[in-house]
Amino acid sequence: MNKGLINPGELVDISVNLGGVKMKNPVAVASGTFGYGREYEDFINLSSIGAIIVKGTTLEVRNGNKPPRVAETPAGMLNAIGLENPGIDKFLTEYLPYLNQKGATVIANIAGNTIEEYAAIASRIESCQGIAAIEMNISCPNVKQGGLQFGTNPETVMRVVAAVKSETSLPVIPKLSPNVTDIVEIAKAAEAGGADALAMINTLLGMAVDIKKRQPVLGNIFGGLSGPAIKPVALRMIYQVYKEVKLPILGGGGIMNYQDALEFIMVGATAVSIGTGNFVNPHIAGDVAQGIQQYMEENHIKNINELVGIAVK
Amino acid sequence: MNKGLINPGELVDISVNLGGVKMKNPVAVASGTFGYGREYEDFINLSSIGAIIVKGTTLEVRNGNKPPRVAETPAGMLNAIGLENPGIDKFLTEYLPYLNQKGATVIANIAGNTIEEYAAIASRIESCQGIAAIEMNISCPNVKQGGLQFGTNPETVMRVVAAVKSETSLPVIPKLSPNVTDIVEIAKAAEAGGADALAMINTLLGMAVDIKKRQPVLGNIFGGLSGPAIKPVALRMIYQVYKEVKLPILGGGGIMNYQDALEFIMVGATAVSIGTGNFVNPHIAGDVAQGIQQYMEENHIKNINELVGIAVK
Amino acid sequence: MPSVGKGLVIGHHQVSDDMYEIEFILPAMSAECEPGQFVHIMPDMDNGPLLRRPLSLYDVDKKSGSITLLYKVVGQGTRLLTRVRNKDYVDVMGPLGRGFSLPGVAQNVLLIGGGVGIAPLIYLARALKELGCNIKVLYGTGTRSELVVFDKLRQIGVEIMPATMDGTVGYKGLVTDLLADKVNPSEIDFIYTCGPEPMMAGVAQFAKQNGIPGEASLEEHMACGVGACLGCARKLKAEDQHYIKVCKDGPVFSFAEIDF
Amino acid sequence: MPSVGKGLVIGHHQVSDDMYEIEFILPAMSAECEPGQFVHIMPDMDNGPLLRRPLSLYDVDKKSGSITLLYKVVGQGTRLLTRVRNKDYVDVMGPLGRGFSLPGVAQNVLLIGGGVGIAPLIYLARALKELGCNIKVLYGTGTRSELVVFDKLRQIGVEIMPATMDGTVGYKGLVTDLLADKVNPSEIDFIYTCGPEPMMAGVAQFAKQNGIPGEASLEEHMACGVGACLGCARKLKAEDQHYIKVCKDGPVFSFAEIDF
Ligand SMILES: Cc1cc2nc3c(=O)[nH]c(=O)nc-3n(C[C@H](O)[C@H](O)[C@H](O)COP(=O)(O)OP(=O)(O)OC[C@H]3O[C@@H](n4cnc5c(N)ncnc54)[C@H](O)[C@@H]3O)c2cc1C
Ligand SMILES: Cc1cc2nc3c(=O)[nH]c(=O)nc-3n(C[C@H](O)[C@H](O)[C@H](O)COP(=O)(O)OP(=O)(O)OC[C@H]3O[C@@H](n4cnc5c(N)ncnc54)[C@H](O)[C@@H]3O)c2cc1C
Ligand SMILES: Cc1cc2nc3c(=O)[nH]c(=O)nc-3n(C[C@H](O)[C@H](O)[C@H](O)COP(=O)(O)O)c2cc1C
Ligand SMILES: Cc1cc2nc3c(=O)[nH]c(=O)nc-3n(C[C@H](O)[C@H](O)[C@H](O)COP(=O)(O)O)c2cc1C
Ligand code: FES
Ligand code: FES
Repeated sequence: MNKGLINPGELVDISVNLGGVKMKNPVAVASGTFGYGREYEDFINLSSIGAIIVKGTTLEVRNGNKPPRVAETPAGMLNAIGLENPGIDKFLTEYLPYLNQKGATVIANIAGNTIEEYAAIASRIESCQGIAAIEMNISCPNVKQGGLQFGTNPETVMRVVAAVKSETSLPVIPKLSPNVTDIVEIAKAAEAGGADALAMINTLLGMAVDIKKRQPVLGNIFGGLSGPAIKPVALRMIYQVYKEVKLPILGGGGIMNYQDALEFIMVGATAVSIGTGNFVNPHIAGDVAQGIQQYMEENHIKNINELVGIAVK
Repeated sequence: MNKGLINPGELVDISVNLGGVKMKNPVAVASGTFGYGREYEDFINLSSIGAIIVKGTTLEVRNGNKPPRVAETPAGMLNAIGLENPGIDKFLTEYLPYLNQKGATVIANIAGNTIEEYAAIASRIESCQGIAAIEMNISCPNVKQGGLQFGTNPETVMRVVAAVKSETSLPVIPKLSPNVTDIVEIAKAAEAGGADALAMINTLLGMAVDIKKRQPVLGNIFGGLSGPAIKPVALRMIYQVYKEVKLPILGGGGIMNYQDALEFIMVGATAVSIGTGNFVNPHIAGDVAQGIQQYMEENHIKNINELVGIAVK
Repeated sequence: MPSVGKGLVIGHHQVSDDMYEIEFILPAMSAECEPGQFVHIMPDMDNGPLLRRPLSLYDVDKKSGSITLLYKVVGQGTRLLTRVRNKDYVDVMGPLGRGFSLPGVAQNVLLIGGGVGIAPLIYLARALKELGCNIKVLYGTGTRSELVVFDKLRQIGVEIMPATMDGTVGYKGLVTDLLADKVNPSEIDFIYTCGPEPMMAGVAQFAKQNGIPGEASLEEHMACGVGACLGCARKLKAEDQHYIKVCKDGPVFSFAEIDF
Repeated sequence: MPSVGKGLVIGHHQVSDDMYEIEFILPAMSAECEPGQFVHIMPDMDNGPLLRRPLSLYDVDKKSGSITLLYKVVGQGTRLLTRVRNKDYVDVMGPLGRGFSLPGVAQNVLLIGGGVGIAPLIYLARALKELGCNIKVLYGTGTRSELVVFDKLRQIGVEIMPATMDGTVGYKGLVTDLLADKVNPSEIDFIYTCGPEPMMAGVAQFAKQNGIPGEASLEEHMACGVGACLGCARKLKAEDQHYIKVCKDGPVFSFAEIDF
């Protein structure tokens, strides 16, 4: 970097608008990796984070999958938490107020078994204050479609997004599953359903084997692969979608430092999300935001939007 | 491991039959990572390898993609070689005889732009001696289908496999692309087309960004992700296919040691292939075969087939 | 309050075939440490495995601001940790979790450790000693050379009863057999245990049968270590609906809470 | 014949801000080494990056069976390599590639190195000296402290003309300017060069203009290092259809083959 040219007085703007969500910086923490915020309060100032996307929340309480639920893999990890959560009502009454009081920018993450469930959760959220947007996890098995994920069928994606949109005035951000043949088709379906932004990517479906026990490591057999291992796939999908779809993108998958975040921004992400990285460095969100700001100062980039998609040909 | 129980005199059988291909041990080297064998002759005895799957070969000579063609990623690498190869005729007359003379078990790997090209290559091979099987790389863009990969459409998969089968008496092993929503559907299509075995997985489509240059690292923008990073995805797909499809599986993706190979065997692979691992350890194929043999001796497993699919529930 | 920081390594040495002791300086963290809590450590800041590794507080010196860990080399992370040298920095998060409960008044306590499970019982013993407790430690390993903490225990001043599987020192056999054979339940007010699950199960059974309260320290694979990922889930009793999180709700639980 | 093996490190030290010299013993490999070839090295056998790193033969002592490399720390792999200690083993594959061609009779040769590109020219100088050549070395770096190979060059007994960008020693400016300013083309039979591409381009241009034959050592990102992966492809001339492989067809190419 151009150390010689640093001008610390120079003002750079790292705030972004992600489809209606005003973020003070482009770095969010990803759903399921930051609990409900409180778990990390001793390590990072919650109000300084671009957005806190809370743990995936369903209509009713869920107990989650049987352990083991996590396993390490080369440059990655598998998780099969199984959406353990207290249910939307308890989230709104017991967890949200704390985050609001701390001044955090909160994005809810919702999941359901049916389109009706998604809509029902959205309408409960609509009746509350203090949530900046709804992220829709559409990588859950769709009961009505025989367990195939919502996120893998364009028609279903469009319908579930539209159903949520009709229940809320908040920005709606479907989170795309990477386990598909054609991510652009899915992104277009989400756009057609009325999405305000896209979050990508969720985890790749994977597994690990315990060769001593001669059985899968995870209690659930399969789990979601996250961490640096999946970064190349995430970047590719965001690149593809950025070229074809106009919606702003919340990009993530394996971000461990500000350089990784810049890769995502350069292929078209307006903001980034950090998941597994929180487990390694509990104040990573702040470090990455600061790194981006410093990079911009050193490279005389006044507005972060100048960088968004700059590597896309 | 049960060191106390080792009985070095005990005979274990690690030879396998992969859909008609007799392999002296279950460890093959993967296409595109071992050249035409000669490149590694100083490092490993070519006749000791379970099977050498040679570089992907097309009807005509191809010059390949513009550099940079390779990039390292966390626990993985991206390649965009672009199927550089001398064409099927030159392979058969100039490269194959050397491998035969060395006593290697050779599997050809073929690729084409159209179904007719695949069939034409298969028929050229049919007229030659010294090839044990044909592996079909169906992850190439299908010109007739507007560039979508052959391997992502079940109908096309069935037809291209059937076309090759009709031109050859050799075992035919389609190599499945992991960049699909439903790998089982593709595997079943390959089975319907008459495949004798399945090879899985090929690389995941990915990319990397050079943040200094603010452009993609690879000359081709996208490349194939290989190495340990993709192992969890490979294991999961093989597990899924093993449960639903009867064909023997040649499994690979990130194998770096015999423990990794055992994971693949336990989720249903009859044999394994090593790609990127050759670059790290040029005699890895021998090391892995030996490690499997020792594991079997120590665990009193007489026939490797006892382990195939043992972790599948 | 837990924190994350870089500890300056001031001592690191092998104490048995596969066990090491590492001591580092982190005054702010050290000041917060309670017996039974753990730290989440990065074996290598630049390379190596992705996730942190949970290791119990083995000894803490709040005066010098140091924390000592005792670890067994079992895989990639602990193997990498052995490479850390004096004057290097290790990246540590902690203290985390809910530790052992300490008695309000001096009691007769029994500490039962198996293998590297002895680690958290050392710092615990130090704390109990300060409270004036009368401490007996049963410590089981495979063989004499694995009994690594004698010096610490002697220095703290506790009664030690070793058990080795091969009888090279102390009782020959399982530490749970030693417990059944040699301990008079009526002399014990509270039991603390850490070690392999079958051992802790045996200890808990003994405690329940004799109406002695006590606590055990559990292990589960972890990602975050702070209750955020819900990865280290476990049912304490078979009939439970709810999964507790070992990192946040534990790692220490009372015998009454757990069915092994 | 190339091989793969573990070399016992007998020397490893920092020679400038960001450059290190590492020497290891591998007699069988050492015996095969020709100037201009390279080895493919694993910075860390257990961890660290996936792929090997190509490094030129900097010096080779066939009598003691040692190989020495000179490397600059640029990224994860070279950073990890710095941690290797004396008596450790490094995992090395080599010698690989096509090296410099050596003259049949003693000649007046000019060696031009820039930065860490000086590395392969040292072992080359040693070989040329044995052939009785008259050797002049132009060596350009940013500043005095980066001129790290003087001792080796003096020991071999060659004429050295340094150039530094800041003029702290020798010619002030680019080594290509030094070449144009101070070298009489008619006194040179052959030129060897290694360094940044713009520098080598300048050297090749000078050579062609003056009808002097010569060779340059190229770099390209590599996976296998042996011609198997087709990763290190490069067109030598813009109009070429075919891509050469730097690892197998090179890394050394004649000026006649390359258009920079
Ligand atoms: C609260 C707690 C306290 C602990 N205290 C100690 C201690 O003081 N001394 C000590 O030697 N060990 C202790 N352990 C176990 C220690 O965490 C593991 O031995 C260590 O994580 C193994 O890492 P590895 O990379 O060497 O092994 P690998 O097997 O390569 O690790 C692979 C993955 O599995 C996890 N893992 C493997 N074994 C365990 C285990 N037993 N418990 C939890 N996670 C595991 C690792 O953290 C890693 O994520 C403790 C575990 C817990 C949960
Ligand atoms: C034939 C040949 C000889 C070389 N000889 C020397 C030498 O004697 N001394 C020396 O200091 N350097 C030499 N280099 C360059 C050296 O290989 C790179 O500096 C080194 O690979 C960087 O690795 P890294 O992990 O530190 O950097 P990173 O940037 O983290 O490496 C990332 C990836 O890019 C590759 N890479 C990065 N830079 C280069 C480069 N310039 N050339 C090839 N691959 C690169 C790495 O191998 C790795 O795969 C040589 C390169 C080649 C091709
Ligand atoms: C332990 C864990 C739990 C997760 N839970 C959720 C969830 O509840 N809802 C969701 O949409 N994504 C969930 N994710 C996915 C992450 O939000 C993120 O998309 C993914 O991990 C990729 O980013 P990363 O590589 O930075 O972790 C979870 C990931 C992890 C590791
Ligand atoms: C440099 C390189 C070139 C490859 N070329 C081919 C090819 O020509 N045909 C093919 O079917 N697969 C090709 N592959 C894919 C490998 O055969 C293998 O399926 C993949 O790399 C996953 O295995 P690995 O993780 O062990 O490398 C190539 C892989 C690499 C790394
Ligand atoms: S390790 Fe994340 S909740 Fe316990
Ligand atoms: S690095 Fe593989 S061909 Fe050159």
